[in-house]
Amino acid sequence: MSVSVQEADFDLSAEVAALSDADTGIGAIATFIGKVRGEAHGNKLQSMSLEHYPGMTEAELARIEAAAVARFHLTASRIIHRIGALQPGDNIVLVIACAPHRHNAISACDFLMDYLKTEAPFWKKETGGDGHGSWVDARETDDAARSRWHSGDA
Amino acid sequence: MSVSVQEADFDLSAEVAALSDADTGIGAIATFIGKVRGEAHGNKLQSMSLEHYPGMTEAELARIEAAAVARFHLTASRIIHRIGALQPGDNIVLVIACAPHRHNAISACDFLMDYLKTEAPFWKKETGGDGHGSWVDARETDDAARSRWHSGDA
Amino acid sequence: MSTNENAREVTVRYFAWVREKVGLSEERVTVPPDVKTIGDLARWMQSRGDGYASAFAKPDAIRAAIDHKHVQALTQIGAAREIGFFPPVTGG
Amino acid sequence: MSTNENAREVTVRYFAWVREKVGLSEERVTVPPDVKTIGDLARWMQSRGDGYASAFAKPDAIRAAIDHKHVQALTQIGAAREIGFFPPVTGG
Repeated sequence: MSVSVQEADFDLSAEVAALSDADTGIGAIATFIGKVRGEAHGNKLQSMSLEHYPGMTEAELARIEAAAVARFHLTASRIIHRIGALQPGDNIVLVIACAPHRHNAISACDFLMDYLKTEAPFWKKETGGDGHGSWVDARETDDAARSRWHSGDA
Repeated sequence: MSVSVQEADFDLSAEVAALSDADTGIGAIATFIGKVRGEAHGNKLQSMSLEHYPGMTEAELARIEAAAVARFHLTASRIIHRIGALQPGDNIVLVIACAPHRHNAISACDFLMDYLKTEAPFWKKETGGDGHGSWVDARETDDAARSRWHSGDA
Repeated sequence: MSTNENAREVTVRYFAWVREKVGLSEERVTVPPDVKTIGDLARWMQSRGDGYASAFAKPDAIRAAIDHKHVQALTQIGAAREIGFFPPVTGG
Repeated sequence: MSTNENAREVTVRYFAWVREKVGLSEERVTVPPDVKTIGDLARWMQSRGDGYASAFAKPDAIRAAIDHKHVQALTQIGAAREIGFFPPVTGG
């Protein structure tokens, strides 16, 4: 279990290997990567800036990860979230969940992303093709997605 | 969209990059890796051998992949399944699903694995610590998992 | 050897423990005219020798494909070019 | 300057558009004794100048944390060392 908040990109294969190479109890590894898309709400995106709440972010991510480990009996897990200036196509977030069997690993990825999207203190500001910057609005569908897991579980 | 049946291992980062680097419409990449565990049914595993039905396997995997692409509106996808002799810790299978948004990508991985486990013609033979080989029995829980998606959809 | 006009030659392939018990991975088989379905074929296989009898002892434990597509016991063999017999799959 | 025994000093931090409207990322604030809850504090913030009035115009649009934990409008400020105000989160 570990979480990182960083400007640097991550290497998917290296992160998976670090988590799983030494443990032959792991039969299933699910990963999720979120990337910056080239369009936002039908408008071309020039760049994105990610702000966070230092101190609180790490605490929230660790809390969310611990909830997933307990709920899905994970053997290992990892969350990396990037901050700072990002371009279309750049990676934003990586979650990895390792478990003996597949459904727990895949469900844990789903759960981690739903909680991360609604509880981890990150904020995106998008700069469009016209150079105009605007803060991204939170999506009600993200709250609805989290509530699938029953409120208060993480 | 592509499927491979191969003896060689795969590189997760390279496969993800090949699928997603050129398309900034992709906001979400979900991957699943299945690995050989060091124990099977409480007994130490020495090695595993994977047999398949050449010709049918590729056709089934392509059919399952096409069903996932259509159902979850995937932007890109990939299935790699290894055959031959494998050791504990070795990769067996990789699925990747790319989509604009996360729930489609994650659900597609789940769907692909459930159908692959129940419809792709692969068979595992395990050799235990005592050198005795035995064919793995199909699991009823895999059929039950597939039926979540409603039979006959893929 | 006279050939009944309704007899058909097909390639039959065996996998995993079916292959091991039969002792062959592939053969050309002349299917008798009264063998109409995959279930008929599996039962007829039992009569072809000890290995076949053992492999096809429980037809319900065996799955089949015609020309690379999964089929059921009641599926007609029809104009099949290739029939595969195998245990329930265990990949992934 | 006399200090009421019930007045408390806390660090307040602002993020995203709350930070931009307030014009500060962090400050030490002396909380008046009648400001008991997070909701009270958000409303009191409106009185501290134009930037604050704009940032806190719709308290329901703002989320808060006490000592790095999410809290609700009715949560008591109590012995908080640090309070954060920010929009609903949009990471991932």
